[in-house]
Amino acid sequence: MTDIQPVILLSALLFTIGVVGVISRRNALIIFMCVELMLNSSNLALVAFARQWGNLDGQLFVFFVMAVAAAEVAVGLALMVAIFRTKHSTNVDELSQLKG
Amino acid sequence: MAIVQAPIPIYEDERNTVTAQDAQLDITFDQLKKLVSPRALTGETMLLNMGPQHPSTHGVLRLLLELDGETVINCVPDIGYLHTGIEKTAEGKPYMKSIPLTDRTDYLAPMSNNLAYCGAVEKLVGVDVPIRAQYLRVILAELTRMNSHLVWLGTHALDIGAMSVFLYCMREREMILDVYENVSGARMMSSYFRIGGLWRDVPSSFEPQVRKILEVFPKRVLEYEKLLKENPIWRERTVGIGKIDAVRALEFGMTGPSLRGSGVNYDVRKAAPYSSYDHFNFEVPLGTNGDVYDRYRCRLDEFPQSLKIIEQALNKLPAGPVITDDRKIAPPPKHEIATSMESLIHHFKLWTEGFRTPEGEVYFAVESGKGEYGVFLSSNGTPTPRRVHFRTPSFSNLQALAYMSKGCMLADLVAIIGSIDIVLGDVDR
Amino acid sequence: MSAEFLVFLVVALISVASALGLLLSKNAIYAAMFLILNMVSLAVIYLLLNAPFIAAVQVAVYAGAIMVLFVFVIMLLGAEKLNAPETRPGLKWQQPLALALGVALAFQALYVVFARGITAPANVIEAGPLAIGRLLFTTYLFPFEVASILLLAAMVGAVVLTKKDN
Amino acid sequence: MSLLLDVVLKVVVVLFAVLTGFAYLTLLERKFISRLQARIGPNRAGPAGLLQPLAEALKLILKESFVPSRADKFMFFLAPILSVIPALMLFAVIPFGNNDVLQLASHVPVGVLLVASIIGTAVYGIAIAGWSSNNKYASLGGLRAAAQVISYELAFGLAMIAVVLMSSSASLADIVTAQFGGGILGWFIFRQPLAASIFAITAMAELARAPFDLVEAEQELTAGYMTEYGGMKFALFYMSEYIKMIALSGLFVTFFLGGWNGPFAQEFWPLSLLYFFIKVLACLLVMVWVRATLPRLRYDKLMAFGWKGLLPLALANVVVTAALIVSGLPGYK
Amino acid sequence: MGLKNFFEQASKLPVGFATVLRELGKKPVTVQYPEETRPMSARFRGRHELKRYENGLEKCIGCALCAAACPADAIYVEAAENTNEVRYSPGERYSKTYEINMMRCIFCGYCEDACPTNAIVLEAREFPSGYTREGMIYTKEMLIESPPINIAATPQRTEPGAYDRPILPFPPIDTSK
Amino acid sequence: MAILLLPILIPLIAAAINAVFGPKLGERTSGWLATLACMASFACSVVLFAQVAGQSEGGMNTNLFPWVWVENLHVSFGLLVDRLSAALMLIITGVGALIHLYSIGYMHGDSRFSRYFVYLNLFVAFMLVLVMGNNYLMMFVGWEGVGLCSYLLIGFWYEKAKNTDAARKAFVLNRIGDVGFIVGLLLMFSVFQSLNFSDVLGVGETGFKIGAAQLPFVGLITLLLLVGATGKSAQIPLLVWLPDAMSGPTPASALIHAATMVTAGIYMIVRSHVLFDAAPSSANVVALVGACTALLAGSIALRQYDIKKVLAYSTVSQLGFMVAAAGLGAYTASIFHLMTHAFFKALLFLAAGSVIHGMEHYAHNMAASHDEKHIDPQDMRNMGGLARKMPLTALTFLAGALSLAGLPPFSGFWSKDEIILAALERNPVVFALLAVTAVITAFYTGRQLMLVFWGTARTRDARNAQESGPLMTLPLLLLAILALFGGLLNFPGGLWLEHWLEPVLGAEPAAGFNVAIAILFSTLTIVALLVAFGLYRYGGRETQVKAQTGLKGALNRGWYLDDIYRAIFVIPFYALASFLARVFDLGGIDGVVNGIGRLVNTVALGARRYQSGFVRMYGLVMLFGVVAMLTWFMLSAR
Repeated sequence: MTDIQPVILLSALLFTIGVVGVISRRNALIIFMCVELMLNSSNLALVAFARQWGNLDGQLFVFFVMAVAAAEVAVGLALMVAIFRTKHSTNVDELSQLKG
Repeated sequence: MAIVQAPIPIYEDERNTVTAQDAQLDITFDQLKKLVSPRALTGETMLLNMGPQHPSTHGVLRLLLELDGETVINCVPDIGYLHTGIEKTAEGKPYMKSIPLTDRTDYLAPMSNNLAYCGAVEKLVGVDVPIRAQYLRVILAELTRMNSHLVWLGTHALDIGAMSVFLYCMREREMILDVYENVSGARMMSSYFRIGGLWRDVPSSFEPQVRKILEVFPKRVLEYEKLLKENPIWRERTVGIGKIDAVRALEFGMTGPSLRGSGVNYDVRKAAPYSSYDHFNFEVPLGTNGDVYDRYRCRLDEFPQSLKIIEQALNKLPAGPVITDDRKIAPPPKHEIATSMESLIHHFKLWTEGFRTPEGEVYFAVESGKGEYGVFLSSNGTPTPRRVHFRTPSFSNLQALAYMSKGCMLADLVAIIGSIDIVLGDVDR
Repeated sequence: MSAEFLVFLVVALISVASALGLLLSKNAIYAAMFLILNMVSLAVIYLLLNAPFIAAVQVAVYAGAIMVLFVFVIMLLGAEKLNAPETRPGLKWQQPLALALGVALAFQALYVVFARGITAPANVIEAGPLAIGRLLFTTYLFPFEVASILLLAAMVGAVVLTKKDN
Repeated sequence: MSLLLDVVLKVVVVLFAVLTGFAYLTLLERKFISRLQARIGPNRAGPAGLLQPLAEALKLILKESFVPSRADKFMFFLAPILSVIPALMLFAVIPFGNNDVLQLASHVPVGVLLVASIIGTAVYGIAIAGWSSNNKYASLGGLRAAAQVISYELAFGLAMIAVVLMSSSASLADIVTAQFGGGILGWFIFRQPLAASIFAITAMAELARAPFDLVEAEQELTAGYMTEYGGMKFALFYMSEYIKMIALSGLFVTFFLGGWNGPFAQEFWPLSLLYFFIKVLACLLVMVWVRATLPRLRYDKLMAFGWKGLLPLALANVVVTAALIVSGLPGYK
Repeated sequence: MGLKNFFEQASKLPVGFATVLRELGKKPVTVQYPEETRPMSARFRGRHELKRYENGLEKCIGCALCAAACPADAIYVEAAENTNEVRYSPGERYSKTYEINMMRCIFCGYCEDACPTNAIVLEAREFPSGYTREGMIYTKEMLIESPPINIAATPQRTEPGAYDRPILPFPPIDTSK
Repeated sequence: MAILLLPILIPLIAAAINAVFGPKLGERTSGWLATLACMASFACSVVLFAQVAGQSEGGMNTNLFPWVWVENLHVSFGLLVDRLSAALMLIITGVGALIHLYSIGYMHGDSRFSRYFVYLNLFVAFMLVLVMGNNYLMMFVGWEGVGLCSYLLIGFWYEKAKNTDAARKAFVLNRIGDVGFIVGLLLMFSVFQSLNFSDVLGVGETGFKIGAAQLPFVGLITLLLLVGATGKSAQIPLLVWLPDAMSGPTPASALIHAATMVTAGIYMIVRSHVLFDAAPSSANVVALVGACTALLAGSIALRQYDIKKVLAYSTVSQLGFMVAAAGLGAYTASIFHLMTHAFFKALLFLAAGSVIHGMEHYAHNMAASHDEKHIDPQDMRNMGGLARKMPLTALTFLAGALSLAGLPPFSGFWSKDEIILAALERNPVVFALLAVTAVITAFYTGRQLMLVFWGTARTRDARNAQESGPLMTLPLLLLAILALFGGLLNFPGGLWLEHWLEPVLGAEPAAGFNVAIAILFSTLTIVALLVAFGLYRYGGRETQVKAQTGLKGALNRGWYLDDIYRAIFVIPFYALASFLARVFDLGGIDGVVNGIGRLVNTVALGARRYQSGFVRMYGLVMLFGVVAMLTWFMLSAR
């Protein structure tokens, strides 16, 4: 692969799908997965740009994104479990106690 | 009852019993509420049916488990899947015809059961058993104890995942079954004991066969010890698991090694010696902590003691008859039938009607491999008993399971079931 | 059309399809499976982009750890099918609007990608574990350490959150 | 195209070899464990039971395919496949011998990482199987599997890291070459005994084999995640377990037992293949031996052992190894 | 888990491994059943067999004591009168019907003990099996042993008065078995 | 240069050990651990002293590590051991060790035994930081540290409200002084751009250079420093805390509130003598403050009945002597008096502690019936004739008292004599004040001696008093010897101390020895003592507790200083505070805050309709924003 344009395109598409997922789904777990998808798509872009400019910094960035994603998933899923214990649901619409 | 799918809707209307499509449920919802914690009804904890067809319930025991993760919150044993009606059947039979039935209660220790039943009837009618028969009964009862313990050890170890021990135990058990076959003609359902003595005298090959066992067994027991006693995994799985203290164990009516594991020195052989057990020198191993490991130790330490008793009995074995010569109790030798009309009459009378007993009630207990095996007989003077009851060790010991397993892990439950050594035939009768 | 591009095309189609599957699946387990597929396909693209290390880490971390956690939690909660019907009638227009905005975003992205020409890429450089590691422990040492602290904090947080108070 | 042909040919040959190996491994295990338990083992099908695997395969194939009524059908079918594929993929990076034909992808620079990622994905099959069966025993087994595999992956990876440090390469082919010097003492099992034992233990845990077979502990969970499986789908699970056994034995040999190397192996490649085969066989027999001896761990103890025992030990080992390498101790440079 | 404790525990493991490995050197105890059989005790309680005298007459006299003794009520005996023309057994009566329900039988040997003529013996080395319930009811034809060689099967025609009273000696009792 | 840290570290570590494991160690271990730590510290000090002695000047100055390093404020964690600090270190650790030893006996049976030693060790460490720091910030750390320890020890028996009140009083008054000190330091930094002794004072390097522009500031700085010193050293106007501080354990009073901490102010002035030299008017203020304090406190001591209060006021008075000496430029005399005072006042306090201990003996051990009223064991009116009961204590107390009174062979005489001589030479007003004070000192000393030890026992407790154990008397004896011969340090013949301090303080005009003055003051002292002896031979008329009126009452109440402060500061402060709380806080601040809150509330009530609580709604709005922004970018990039 020498031309990264299609890769960026793919990345953008995946990102869009992730965004739509995040705002249209109600199952918190799936929303979470869509966030992961968005992170992945940005990773893809980073790797592509790293390839473009011929240095490794982009790949390193992906590495850190992964670390952050791992931390986020750990805490997020723990939250999910805690919420599920009290509400027996992962529907984000039901998590509206903070509404005005 | 089928698996209760959680969360269970809590019915608030008149439908208090769960029926309709839950036709498989045979207890009411209210009854279920009393058995498990409220958390199970909201689906927070999981209800799990372990058994009646489950590899580690040692038969057809069913346990209704309430699990929080893998932690057992409640354990409700459900028995009766192997109910054979032996007690009731025995009420309709002359006394001697119930002996084969007793084989089938604790089917892993037939000789002990025979001994208890015969002893009870002998006590009821007041017949003396020849000393040779008593000694042979002791030898066979101790072999039976080892037989029972071997099956227990094998299955218990298999429950905890030690696979080879099971096969080694079964190998050793063969030697004892060979003795059974040699003396009685059957490997499991021996029915060898008769009221007033034994069916026949043991064959001449009996003694060398038992001597061989005496020689081989200590080594084999050592082998199990090498595999288990110091094994860290084994210790981790057993030490401190399923603890029950002495008082609580007594309250549950536990007996046998399961009770002695908690440190209570109660052994029918010592407490109320029968069948000339007081002629022999032996010790009763005791545990201290009342956990799975101590029960395991108690049983394993009983092997050498049993061997010791057998050796003493074999060395002191007197000559003489093996069954009482009271023709009213025991049928005469067959060759007498041809020559003696009296014998013929006794023979026919015993095999058709049986014998009459004095009115009254007796209780006679022996120490079987699993604990106190007691027989209660109530007689109204007819040839059939009015009431027969077997006080079986497995039943009493099983009662403690719910207590011991509270708060343990699922895997511990399996170990605890193994450690109390139940046989469902013994539980359900 | 080179063989590599062919491979890319196939994999990209798979990844878009799996992302759509994630978006549309009713069942959380299926969603997770689609996401795993998506991640594995991205790993293949990373390979095409001369990033074998990242590809391997992608599979190991995302597919091997993060998604296992997801699947584990879904199974633990039994939350895979808890997709209640739309209970908020006032939000009926929300999903179409989200889709519309998403399409708009996608078009904007397309525009940006194609409006600006991207210059020919530089030479391929070695992206093995050695090179990455060297960079990680020199230039990026501080972020690396911070990441480790972040993970530690996340770990503690997860433990605290899921601990049952007795 | 010749490249493609080459690849396809290799894959087919390896696949064939692995499948045969799996089949006979089941027989080997049963025979060996029987002997350890004073039994004989299967000996009816064919001479000395040699056709037993065939007979069993036939039986399993001919069995009725059965899906529980409330199971998730698609996942129920997918699960066995998901568990077999990673097992097979592992063979890509293992160098079987001193010949280009025998080294598929063992030169890739991220070989060790590849192993880690493949092992990491192997859990899905089991977890999905447990979930899709809609059976409480199965789901307990699936959950146990997921937790167990994740937990032991860390120590597993760290054990591999120690090897990577020793050979300063993550390519499996290089790891084999790094063990050339010093005869048998050059093997990493002698230079990295701790890493070797941790690898062995965690490998058994990853395989969910005794004494770590809680995932399918029949005494507790009847058959764990495969409670509802039968016939060919069950066979696939069975297959994946045994193929993974072979694969992880191969990895152990590669990492710690000098790989395919042995006397004259570098000059005459068939010898190298033979050595590799013998070493793998030895590892497999040890695994069977362990299964015959040890009781099963309890679930929470297993977790504690993994997290509090093996993981710190593996970490310490990595640190010590790094220190030794930096200090330039003979045998560590 | 202390490190010392860890190694101490680990050091306990090899004993078990050695114990298991030692079995490799021993002979397996498995008996290859159909090809080889283990020796059975002389007292082995096998399938019932109805015995005959050496002259071919049946030992069973139809007294039904076995049925009375049976704890499982598995035996059904129906007796009939012998005549000199149709004689099955010495003496007055013989068993016209003799059936054992093998599904009920518990092989306790009480019938054998009760039999005054040693007619029923549990010694056949074969094991009842069948596909139908009816097939598990063994009739007299299935149970009775075949007559000695060159001796006619029952019923026999006998000299009148030869068997009005049992003239054969009472069968010897085999207590050694 | 780690050895420099050792004397500080050892007691610190011991304190840490005692703090963590103290209650488990038991009294014996815990006490001896602390004592040995202090002794080890003393040993280190001796070694350092020897090293310093080997050097002609400068001492050992190290910066261990950068500490405050902001912009051009560069302060290191630095230690300086020169001749001045080495001498003080010896005093601190030496006297400290003896007091530690004494405390083992004194605190026996206390429920917070180990904690006491934690504080004591901590104090020693901080005191060493104070004298060893090579910059003002380090000094300030020690300054605050010892203040903390003092607070903790005054309130050691915090069950009694009186003690905590005293502790709080000490703390607050010290803070007032500290404010002065801090402001002085800030000013110092702005003038000199440094806080290091070497830069500010130019010690040992370039000499002291101050430009003319800086001179007024120097005056201000020195005055501010004086404020700090008045706090710590209990000078006018901040002197009232020290007498109250006597409610702490007696050994702690001996160490902190007599021998060491209260002299920190003097140390500070002496250390900064260069500045004071450059600001003569400030120096005069210092001298006057000191002299006035000396007289004021001395006069108050005349009519005190509490055995410790007398000593406390005498301490204030003696501190006044030292401050006055420092103000007069007689730094050596000041330090000399500091040292001798440390010996004899510590001795006096410890002996007084021993007396109290003896007095409590009856109440603790022999109280036959509990209905007997407990009497105050510290009130001198309840004592009398104790010399016979506790001869060793009496003898050592006598040594200390005579030293305090300034009787010729005793150490106090020599140091006081030097100060008075210096005053005579330099400032007649100060001289007059000090001279009167000296006579008063002798008088109240004599009064105390008679009331406590002479005559017959006036109470049951006094009759049953018992000599304290060797753990307590041994330090007494050692200190008595020091009190006796401490004068040799700067004996007019040798002037050893003066030569010793010369590299630090510079060459002073040699303090001569005026025989006439010496004889005059010896005589005055003897006369005053004899008068006191005569007046109080049989306990005097003051043995009955009765209302004090007139001058006597004024003296007894410490010139009503506390009451004056209460009237001037405390009551108006309370009034202001309550005014602010009622009017300003509620009306002004709360009104503004509540108003803002109400405003936000109103706005939020309107805005809450858009807070649906649906996360996906929020997400949608965010996405809308993103799309809009991107659109704008695209359009504007065109």
